[in-house]
Amino acid sequence: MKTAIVVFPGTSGEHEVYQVLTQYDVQVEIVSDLTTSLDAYDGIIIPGGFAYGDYLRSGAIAKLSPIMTEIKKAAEDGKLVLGIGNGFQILLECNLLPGAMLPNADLKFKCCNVPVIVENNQTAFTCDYQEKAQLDLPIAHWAGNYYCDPVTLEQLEQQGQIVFRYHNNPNGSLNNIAGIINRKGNVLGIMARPERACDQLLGSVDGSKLFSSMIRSWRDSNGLL
Amino acid sequence: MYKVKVFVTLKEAVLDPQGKAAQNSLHYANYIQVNNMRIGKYIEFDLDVEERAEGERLVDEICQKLLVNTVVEDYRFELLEV
Amino acid sequence: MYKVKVFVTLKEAVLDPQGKAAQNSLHYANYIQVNNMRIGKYIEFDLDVEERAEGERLVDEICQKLLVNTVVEDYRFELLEV
Amino acid sequence: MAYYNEPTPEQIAEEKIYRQMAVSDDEFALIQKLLGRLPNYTELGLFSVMWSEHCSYKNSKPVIKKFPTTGPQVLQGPGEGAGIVDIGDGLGIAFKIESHNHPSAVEPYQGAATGVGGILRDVFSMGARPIALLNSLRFGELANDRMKYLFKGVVAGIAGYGNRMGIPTVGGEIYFDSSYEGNPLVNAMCVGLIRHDQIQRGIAKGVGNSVVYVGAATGRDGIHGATFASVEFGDEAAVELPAVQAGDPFVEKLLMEACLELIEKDVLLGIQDMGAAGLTSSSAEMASKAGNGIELNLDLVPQRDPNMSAYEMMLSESQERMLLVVEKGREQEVEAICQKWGLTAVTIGRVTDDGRMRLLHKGQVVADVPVDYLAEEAPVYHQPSREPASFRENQAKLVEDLSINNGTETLKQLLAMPSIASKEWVFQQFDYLSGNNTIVRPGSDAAIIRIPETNKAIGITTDCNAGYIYLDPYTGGAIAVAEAARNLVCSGAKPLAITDGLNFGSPENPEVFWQIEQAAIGISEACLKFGTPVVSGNVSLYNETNGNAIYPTPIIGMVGVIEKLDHITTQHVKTAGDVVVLLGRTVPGLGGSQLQKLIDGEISGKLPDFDLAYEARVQKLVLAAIQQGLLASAHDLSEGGLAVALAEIVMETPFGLELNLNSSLPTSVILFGEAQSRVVVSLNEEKLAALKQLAATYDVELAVIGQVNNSGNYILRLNGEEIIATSVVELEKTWKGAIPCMIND
Ligand SMILES: Nc1ncnc2c1ncn2[C@@H]1O[C@H](COP(=O)(O)OP(=O)(O)O)[C@@H](O)[C@H]1O
Ligand SMILES: [Mg+2]
Repeated sequence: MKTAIVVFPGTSGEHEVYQVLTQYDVQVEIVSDLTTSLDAYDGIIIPGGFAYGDYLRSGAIAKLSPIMTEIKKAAEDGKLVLGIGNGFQILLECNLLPGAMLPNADLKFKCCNVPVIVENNQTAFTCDYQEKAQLDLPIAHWAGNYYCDPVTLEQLEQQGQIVFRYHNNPNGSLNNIAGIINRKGNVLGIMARPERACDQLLGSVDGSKLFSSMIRSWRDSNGLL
Repeated sequence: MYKVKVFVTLKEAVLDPQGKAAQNSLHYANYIQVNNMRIGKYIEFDLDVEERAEGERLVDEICQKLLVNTVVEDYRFELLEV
Repeated sequence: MYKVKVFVTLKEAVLDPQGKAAQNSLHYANYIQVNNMRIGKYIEFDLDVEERAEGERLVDEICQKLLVNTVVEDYRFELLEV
Repeated sequence: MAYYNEPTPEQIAEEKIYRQMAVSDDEFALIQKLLGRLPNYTELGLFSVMWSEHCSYKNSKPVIKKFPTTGPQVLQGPGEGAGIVDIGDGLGIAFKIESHNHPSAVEPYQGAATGVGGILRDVFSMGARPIALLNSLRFGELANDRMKYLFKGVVAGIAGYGNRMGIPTVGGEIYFDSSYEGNPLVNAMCVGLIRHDQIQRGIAKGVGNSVVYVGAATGRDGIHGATFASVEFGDEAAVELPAVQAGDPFVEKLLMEACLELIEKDVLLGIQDMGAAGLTSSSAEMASKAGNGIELNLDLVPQRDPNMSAYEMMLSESQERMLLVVEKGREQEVEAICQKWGLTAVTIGRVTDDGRMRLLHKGQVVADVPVDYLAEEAPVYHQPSREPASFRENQAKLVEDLSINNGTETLKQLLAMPSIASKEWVFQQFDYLSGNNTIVRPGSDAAIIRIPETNKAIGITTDCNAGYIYLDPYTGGAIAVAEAARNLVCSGAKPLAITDGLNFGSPENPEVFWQIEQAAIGISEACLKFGTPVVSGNVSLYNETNGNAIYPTPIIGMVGVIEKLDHITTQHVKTAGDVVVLLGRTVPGLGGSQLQKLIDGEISGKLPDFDLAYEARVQKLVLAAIQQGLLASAHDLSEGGLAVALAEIVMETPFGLELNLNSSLPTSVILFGEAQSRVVVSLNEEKLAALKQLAATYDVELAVIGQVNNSGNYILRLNGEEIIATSVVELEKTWKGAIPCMIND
């Protein structure tokens, strides 16, 4: 599997994801948003940070970047696309996922570990987790307060698109949503930071299975061992 | 040339934590005459086009494309010829 | 009762990183007609007073005390009787 | 063309206009003598900022000259953007602390944010990649709306800038005391990682080479910030404030990446950030250090505001700008790299051989002065100093006992004092995990950051108990260094060096100057004792409002190295059944303690005796015990004494403590006295004998005081009598809830 970590000006989380992925037997490259084609990659990760300073709204300016066409194309082609933190915000802004992020209910940036429940372990990103597993994952964001209209919310609930839920809501997010997936099941956004929970030295390894799931799913679907 | 003013407000159905917090602290300081406070954005810029109609089309496009997230926000704008 | 609209803008000499970044990206996306973009706040609320003069005094006070950071921001407001 | 008409040289002299720029009559006469003529307005502007305390250290030089600054680990001492220490493997740690007190008092968000921006540039301009930020804050009591506003604004500003940069803010300290009511302190520290071969210097090498400006455009912001930081803060000043600078962390991030790439590709001869006194100090200092001159064409300077005058451009403190010296012919390489990062780089001048700073604007020479006059010839003042009468009075008074009715209640009250209470409300707003190397997060004694691709880590802390320094600046200064070192040692790190942020009142007040001198001596002696030289620092004087000075506050930022990751230790107890041991001796006296502040409302009296030699032995013992794998946890005793330290090691764990103490000292002293040189550790009982033996070797007292259990309760008996009995959860609630409650959040 060849993975692109897409970096916008202002992104800072690329090395965190890179460091984690290099521990697996996959190819991984950090690519700038000026890159004109993502055809060579099997999976796309948009990491955390503050693309374009998160000015105007989190993820807003990034959606005008030319690479978004390529990311959309990759999603349409059924490639796995993962947005973490700011990456999730960008996926919402460019409509690859439904809904929007509002500022945290207490209007403050929040960095801490929170319990997160795996609501759906039947996805390409969560198949290595047990159903309803409770994970200890860090969050670090000031706009993780997920919002969508009632109809969309109902659909998300009905179709198992809510993949991760907070155990104790840290930011005001609707229905405790911490991560959602698109209907096709190949685009996931998660507000928590699984890449920061892949090393016991740093406190938790509960995030690793997200990456191992992703890699295994790709291998399975490509008939590889 | 037009001076453009864009008013971006949160949709009514969307909770506005910022407005609520500001209003709460006003009530706390005894300004209880204040209610239904909502905080949005006020964006100003110069637009270098000749025709008003063309300007309005352009501003609307820019709002949709970037300035406004229509999932949660409404907008309104004014063009002032200069 | 009045509907109050407050427009908060950054003072001219104060850098507006948001406006600059948004404008740059619009230029990049070929909306080069846009210039001098500044992003401020637009605040709406209901004010429960009888007299316009009293209302204006109150809004001014609220702006100074809470809504506006007068070190870096300017403001303007309108009262609409309802 | 400026906003206004600039006065002529004659008008400046006759109407004493220089005084508005904080240039004294004598200084003006000296400038005139040096130049052999009257300076014009622009030239006077250059002198006023370069001769300000902030840039010239004219009042503090005689004091800071005495700091020990050398050691085998020192790769770069004071005098550059940041100091650098060696951590082996060809790697160094660059670090420095900087104050942004005055701007933060005017506009807390932007003041604090740009403080973070400035210290980051100091570090990455050395060629180091910033890996951690810390901050040391002082506010008045959280009693009124203004103070709450300042507190919230400063914290949000630090978060807003540091988080966007992707640099973790991993530690710091915050104290609240009425002496900071009109003059809060905001000091920011940055720590960077550098390869030895990448160290850069701010120097304008090579006549004929190009001077390149990179980063944000210059606007009319913060003109006279450096002088402004060097005058007392009175109500009058509050009216005429210049526009505050606003930061743009997004541009700073791009600037950082661009500069680090320029350094990696080895295209720079010199680099310096445009911080205080902007273009003036960066260009004058770089030229002066090289023994060269510099010529700038101001028409080429990127400008944000229309019609800026030479004076305004030279004094602007617009943020996110950097000045580079580039070998002639390589300008385009620099431009290309900057462009890749979305930044403009413009060649605005060249290095000359005549030792002068020559400024051209609109076809005219608008300033022409020797750079050394600006950078080297500032007068140095040896201010008179006088021991305040209150010092003798305090020294003569040993506070032997304070009455405590209910130990549990007193403990809770102490835990709820904002200076002791949990700072979670603050540090949760910081992305302390950014970079994925934060091994020990905020909330333990020191932050620990992993050094990638090694088995090493560094420990970082900031410390300063200003109340102690107020009562006894010499001892308090030494204690500040000792406490920083103790925090590192408790975390398993060997202390390497310090950066100091000297925040004081007006040096023209002899009693304040005495505080500065005494504190500096105390700091120096402690630095020598612990082998931790001063490698960088910052001086902020005139921290007064209407004649009331702040507590003398020399903040110590210290960095240490952890040779093996196994040595990392935190303050929290780990296992039920472990024994709890107190290392060090408890000496009498409650002067300066938080208990005294709680009961009397203020502090007074003599500090408990402090012995540097003993302190050093305690620290050696703790580090040796950690390195031999004896300890499960270690925590130093500081504010609130033993009872508070014991609460701190068990809160946020599922455990409980049962403690039995015996002593003939008063209960208040045993429980809440703040005698230095003490550490509480927990360990497996089987290792106790080895620890005892080690303690004997270092000649340090050891007392087994209790045991960790699963009860979730904190029970403490003194001479058989139960003094404290409470659930840990309840303590935790009090401790964590205090600050949010005070600011109604
Ligand atoms: N302003 C701050 N920013 C980040 N962390 C902070 C801040 N203030 C305090 N902390 C963290 O809270 C913990 C307790 O701080 P403090 O009581 O000053 O510790 P100590 O007494 O051991 O020096 C430390 O880990 C410290 O880094
Ligand atoms: Mg400590």
